[in-house]
Amino acid sequence: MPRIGVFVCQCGNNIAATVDTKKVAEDMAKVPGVVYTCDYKFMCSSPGQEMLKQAIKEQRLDGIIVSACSPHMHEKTFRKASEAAGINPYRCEVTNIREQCSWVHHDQTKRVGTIKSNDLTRMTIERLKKNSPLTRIKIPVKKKALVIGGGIAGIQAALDIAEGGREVILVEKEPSIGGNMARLSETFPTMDCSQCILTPKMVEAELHENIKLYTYSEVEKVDGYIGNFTVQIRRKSKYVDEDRCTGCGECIEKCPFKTDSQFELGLTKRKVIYTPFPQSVPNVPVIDAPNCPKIQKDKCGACAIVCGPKCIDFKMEDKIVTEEFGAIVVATGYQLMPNERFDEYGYGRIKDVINGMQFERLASSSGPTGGEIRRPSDGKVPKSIVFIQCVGSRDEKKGVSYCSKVCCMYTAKHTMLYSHKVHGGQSYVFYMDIRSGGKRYEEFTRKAIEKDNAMYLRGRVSRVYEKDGKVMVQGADTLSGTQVEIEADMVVLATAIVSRDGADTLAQRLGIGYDKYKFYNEYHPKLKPVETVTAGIYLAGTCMGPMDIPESVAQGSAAASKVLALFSSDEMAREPITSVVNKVTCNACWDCVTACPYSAIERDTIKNRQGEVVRWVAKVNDGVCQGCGVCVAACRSKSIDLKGYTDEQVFAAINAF
Amino acid sequence: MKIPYYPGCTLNTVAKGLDTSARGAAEALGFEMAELSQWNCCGATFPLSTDNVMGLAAPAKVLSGARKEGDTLTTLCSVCYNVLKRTNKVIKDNREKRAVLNGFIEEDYDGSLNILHYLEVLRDKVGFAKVKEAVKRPLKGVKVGAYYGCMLLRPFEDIGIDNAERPTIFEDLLKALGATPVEFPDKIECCGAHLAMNNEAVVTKLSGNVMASATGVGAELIVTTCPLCQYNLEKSAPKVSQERPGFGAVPVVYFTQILGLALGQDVASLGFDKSVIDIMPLLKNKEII
Amino acid sequence: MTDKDMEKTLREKARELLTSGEVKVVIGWGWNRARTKTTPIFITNPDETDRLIFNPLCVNNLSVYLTRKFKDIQALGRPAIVAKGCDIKNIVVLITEAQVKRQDVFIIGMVCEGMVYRQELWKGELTPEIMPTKCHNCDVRNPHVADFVIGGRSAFTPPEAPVGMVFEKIKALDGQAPSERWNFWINEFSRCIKCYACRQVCSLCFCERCITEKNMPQWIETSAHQRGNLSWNLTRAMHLVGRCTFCGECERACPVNIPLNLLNQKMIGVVKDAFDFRSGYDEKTHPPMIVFSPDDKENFIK
Amino acid sequence: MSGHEEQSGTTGGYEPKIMAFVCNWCTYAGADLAGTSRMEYRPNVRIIKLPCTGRIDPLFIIKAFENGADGVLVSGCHPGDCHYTTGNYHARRRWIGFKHLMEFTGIDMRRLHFSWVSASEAIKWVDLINNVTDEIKKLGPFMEYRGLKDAPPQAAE
Amino acid sequence: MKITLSRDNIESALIHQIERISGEDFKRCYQCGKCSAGCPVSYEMEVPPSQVMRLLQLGMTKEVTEANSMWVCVGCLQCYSRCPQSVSVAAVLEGLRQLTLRKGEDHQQIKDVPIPFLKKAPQQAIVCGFRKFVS
Repeated sequence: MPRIGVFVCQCGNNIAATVDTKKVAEDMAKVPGVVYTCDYKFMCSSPGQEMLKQAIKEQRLDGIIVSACSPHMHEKTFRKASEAAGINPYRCEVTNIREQCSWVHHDQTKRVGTIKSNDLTRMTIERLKKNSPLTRIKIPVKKKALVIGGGIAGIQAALDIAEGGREVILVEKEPSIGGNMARLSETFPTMDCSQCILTPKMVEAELHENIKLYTYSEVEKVDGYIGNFTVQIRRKSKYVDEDRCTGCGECIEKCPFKTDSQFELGLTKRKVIYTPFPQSVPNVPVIDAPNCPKIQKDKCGACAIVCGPKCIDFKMEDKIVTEEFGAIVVATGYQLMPNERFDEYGYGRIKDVINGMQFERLASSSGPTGGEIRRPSDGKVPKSIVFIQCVGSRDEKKGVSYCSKVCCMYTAKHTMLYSHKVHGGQSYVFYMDIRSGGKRYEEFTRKAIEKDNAMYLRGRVSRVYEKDGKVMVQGADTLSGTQVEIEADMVVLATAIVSRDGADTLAQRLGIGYDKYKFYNEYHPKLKPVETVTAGIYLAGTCMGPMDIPESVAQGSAAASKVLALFSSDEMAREPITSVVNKVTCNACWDCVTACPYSAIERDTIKNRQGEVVRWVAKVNDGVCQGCGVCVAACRSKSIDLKGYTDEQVFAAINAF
Repeated sequence: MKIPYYPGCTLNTVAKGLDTSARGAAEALGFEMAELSQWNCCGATFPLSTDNVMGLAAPAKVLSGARKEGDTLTTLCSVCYNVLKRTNKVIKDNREKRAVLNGFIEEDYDGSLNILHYLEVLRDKVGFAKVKEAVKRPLKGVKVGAYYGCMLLRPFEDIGIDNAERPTIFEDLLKALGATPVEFPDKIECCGAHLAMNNEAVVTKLSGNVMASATGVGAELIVTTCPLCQYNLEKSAPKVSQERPGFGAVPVVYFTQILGLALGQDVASLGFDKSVIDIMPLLKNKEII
Repeated sequence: MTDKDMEKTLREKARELLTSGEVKVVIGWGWNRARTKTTPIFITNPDETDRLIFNPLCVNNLSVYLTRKFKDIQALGRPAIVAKGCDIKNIVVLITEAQVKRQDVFIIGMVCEGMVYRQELWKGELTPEIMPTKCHNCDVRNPHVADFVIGGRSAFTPPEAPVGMVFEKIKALDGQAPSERWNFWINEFSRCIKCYACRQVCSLCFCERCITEKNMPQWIETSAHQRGNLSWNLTRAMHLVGRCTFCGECERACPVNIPLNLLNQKMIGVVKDAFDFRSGYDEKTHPPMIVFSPDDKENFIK
Repeated sequence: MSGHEEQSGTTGGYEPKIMAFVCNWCTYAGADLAGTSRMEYRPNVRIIKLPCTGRIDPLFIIKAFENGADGVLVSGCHPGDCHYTTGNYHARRRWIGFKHLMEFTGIDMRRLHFSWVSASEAIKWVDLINNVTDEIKKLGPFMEYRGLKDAPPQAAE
Repeated sequence: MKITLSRDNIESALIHQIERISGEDFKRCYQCGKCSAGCPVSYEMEVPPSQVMRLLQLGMTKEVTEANSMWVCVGCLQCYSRCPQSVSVAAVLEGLRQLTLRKGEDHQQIKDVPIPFLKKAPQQAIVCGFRKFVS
């Protein structure tokens, strides 16, 4: 016979007002198996818990019922207390007689409340009789993290994790880390040069003994679960031996072939063997195979000839490396929407219509013009520039419905850079709203208008066309209610930020969710901003949606702290609410395997001594199982049960009803 | 190849040139424009008010008639094209209105007709390559401004003949004819349309913009698909010349006329005589005739 | 091709399969001693294949002998099974539910022009009256999955709307008030003696330990009182939702004539309407009760 | 050990016994919210908490009726909101099958209710309980089912 | 100028009538002004397209019905084809025209149509003109 103790809480007057807790205690004493009952003012208070512990010891109780508030409130508290007093925490159950009884039944005679409390408590008692002691699941944690994406968010996450003393592999698909931030000139609102603050971090990441850089690499396959991921990474062939290359640059010097530079967004050319930009990390060139005559038709080979350490290998092939990780941080960043969608702005047709990122390059001292603002068509310094905001953003018809968030700020920055670099130059900004929420942001945009004479026009542009070497902009200023025509020398489009091509494929490989714009979904938009539905996989930066550098960095750190917390112990404890298979009766029909939302159930075999397969049975992976119980209901032979919610427990409760 | 053809009211009268030259060209290219045995005016404007189903009855009548003569229908006038194609879409997509309309016109038409502009026929059915082969009088060195206007392009969702912001179908044809199309910004802007009735000032300004924009980039000739555009442009030319110093008016003709010209049709048959600004000098000094 | 010819080919094929060793046992129909009824036989010896028969009395669905319920037969080695289209449906489900691998069974498909519902009804010729509902609506008279088909192609095309007693009865019941249906079923179930013949004969009730034998907790009251009877029959029906192929064996086997076909066919209809799924045709698609679609339609969840 | 005390609440007269199977994340939390917002509803319902509606075996419902429930209520997260991403989709499938089966068997569908109640829909929960309770009160005790046990096997005619 | 806003105006029957005829939802317009920017005749309009939408959002029907905007609109659909919210101001102006015309108030007296125009102009212009200006 079990020895169960029932503790009825008055919760001050919260319960006692409509429930006769004393009577409940007395009635429950009559229930077989109950050896001790009492009611008390505040069970959750420390004296209350003390009382509970004492009773456990004195009465040698093996099961605890606390009839009090919702288990969502204090189940943990009472289970801890029970554990402290030496009984298994899962032998302690909480009956909800507050939220679902005393608070919703206002019968002052206490009749209704008392009857219901009795029933609920009795049901819980019967349930408890069937509770078997459970122990928390311990999952070993591989203390090594994978960071996907070498932009500022990824670098920040990698550095923080590495600083926390854990190994990190940082995977970047370009030949150098740095991401989009490496393209930027200055950064708002402080106006410090992007590269000056980014490059040191890039170098730090390269030199950190806990960080391994896999540049020019992509994630191919992801298996496993939190603490135990197995990831296949494709290391694309650079045709240059990373370990031996000294980064002298001779090969680039001598390479006779040129092609458009992706890093410079087509504003200039680069060699066929190249590093994306001078401060590339690692400073190892790669050969752009499709454009290399040597690789394509075995002509040239100049680079190999001049290479001192002889580290160029035209036969080099992609390598697939398999690594194991305990956690993954996804920081794959963003790209700009193709402007060609907006024909009325003439992008692609009119040379001097460029996008914001291209302007960043023009303004950047390391850019194609050495930081002088010169227009692409004829290299002249533009006397006037029109900036058009919300190109694709907030445009349900041709673009995306959301706001790209950073354009207002960087456009203000552009106007400043322009006025500083080109004296007497006039900038015009067509905007719908100036969204400058953020520390010192509003002051920043005001400065652009008041100090740097940016002419802000509230309205959109209808069309942009060429007329005798000028770029004609036909827009409107809704504040004065007039049409506006501007003879500009250059037009800059604040193009929408969109998710990267292939973001969905990666999400499917990782098993994380994404929205209709293929931005990744956080677990909870407010309370779990960097977690995903897949435990052990975290998000950082613009792969979740438009955000600026401070936010991305903050998220990188947030994700890192999650990872470090996970890595803080060798094992990860989980609630033992998982399914378990009865191997004897399993029919191996695999219905559970099909039904499981987490693919937590595997096909397993039972072998005889000779090692021959005797039969197939389902097997639950405790690490992956989340305890939803879908499999239990799906199993006809009742060969799966859910710990903590076993059929027996549920039936006992129903029978006590 | 025989394609059912809807001329529309204007092409029967003031824009005869557009009609005859098109038929001639078709012949030269080996297909026949089979005029509908029976047709009525399309209404000349697609009613923008959602509750005006009556305004769709006329075009619906045309369409249901045409369906009996084939599964495609071609037309030349941009406005007819616009009205017919959009009405057809309504009948196809909107069950209620289909029912009402069929009630009006006592037919059972389902919108299964495929409406093609003559340009589309040339592009998709004949093929510009084949047109090129058929050219006998290449329009060497003629800088032509291809003027689309509104009705041929908008709204893109319903018409979709070509990119609404930067169409090329017209230029592609001109290239095939050996001419040199010039890219001018206002090629998709409005000529003033029906305001011709009571607001000449506006028409003069808009048509002026279009012509100036074309001549600004060196157009020696403007071609159009729409009788109203043609009318407005030509009619405004003198005033524009007064208002805008340095503006020189250029001939405004229908694309089918120079098509016929290039295909070697008898120049007299093309109806150039109808136009106010004479094209002959241009053709002569380019040694095309 | 007459039944005789089919028998001949069947026997030759069986012999060939056994001699070549391609299969170790042939599961088919044979005569009982009195040669009045057909009965399942298991041929392992090539010389005994002439005991195999095929005629309208071969109504039993032999697929049940492929399940884990018959370990001794499984122990014999790779089986060949003689099966009508309707029997093959069950084999397909068994394949879907991983109870048999397609390559592990040799299916001898028999073209079928209908069977007698109960062998007692056989008067020497097959008339529509003595045929079960399933035969009148059969769309697999030409076996749809088989390694070897015997018989000339059947020209029979099933009627657009299903016909037959079962469907009429279902319609009738649907038309009644809940209370009337309740009384009908309680009355029918009241005869149940929990002999579980329905379960034993069903090839889709292949559980090694049936839920009725699970007693911690006791899901289904074992004593044959009405409440337990109801629970059992509801559970059985529920477990067959989306799986039952309407082979009708359970009803044939029921010693107290509970019209189980009504329940089964009703649920088959429900599944067809709700999930557009028909069991027993494609071994690739999962039974509907273990999968889902985000846009499943229902009108009763408030 | 079934001992649900016959109660006559504030309304007096017969009080139905209603069993509710709810998921831990949405409906249970919704019911808690009704409490914290001090709403009031009929006291007849007894909740059994499960992790997810996907855990609910149709037999639970049959068992509830066997144990003298006059009505059964099943509720969980709205489609798409499942804490376990797809548990409630599975549940919905089963319910579609089970509901038709029960209907065909002649169970009065006014005694078996399915619904989606999110953690924020306290009001929906309250209305649901009140409506279901009142409806079943009208129907009276589920004698047909309660009677089964005691009736001898062959009795029903 | 000062206006007094009230729900009665904002949700007035007239407003809803215009919405119904034009098939456009005024709330959709977020006043980016792209229509006014691209409209070939907005220079001529007393109230440019985007402001027509704004006034209607505010329920100020009088101001728009008395303005010449609806009669100047050439129906070139540039506003609609470039509107990020897919609002057709052209349709709204048509709605306004209809309000007047359906009251039998012609904007253009047929007798005043210049004879040379009737003689020379393409029929389509005449038909179209009558449809837009005459009840």
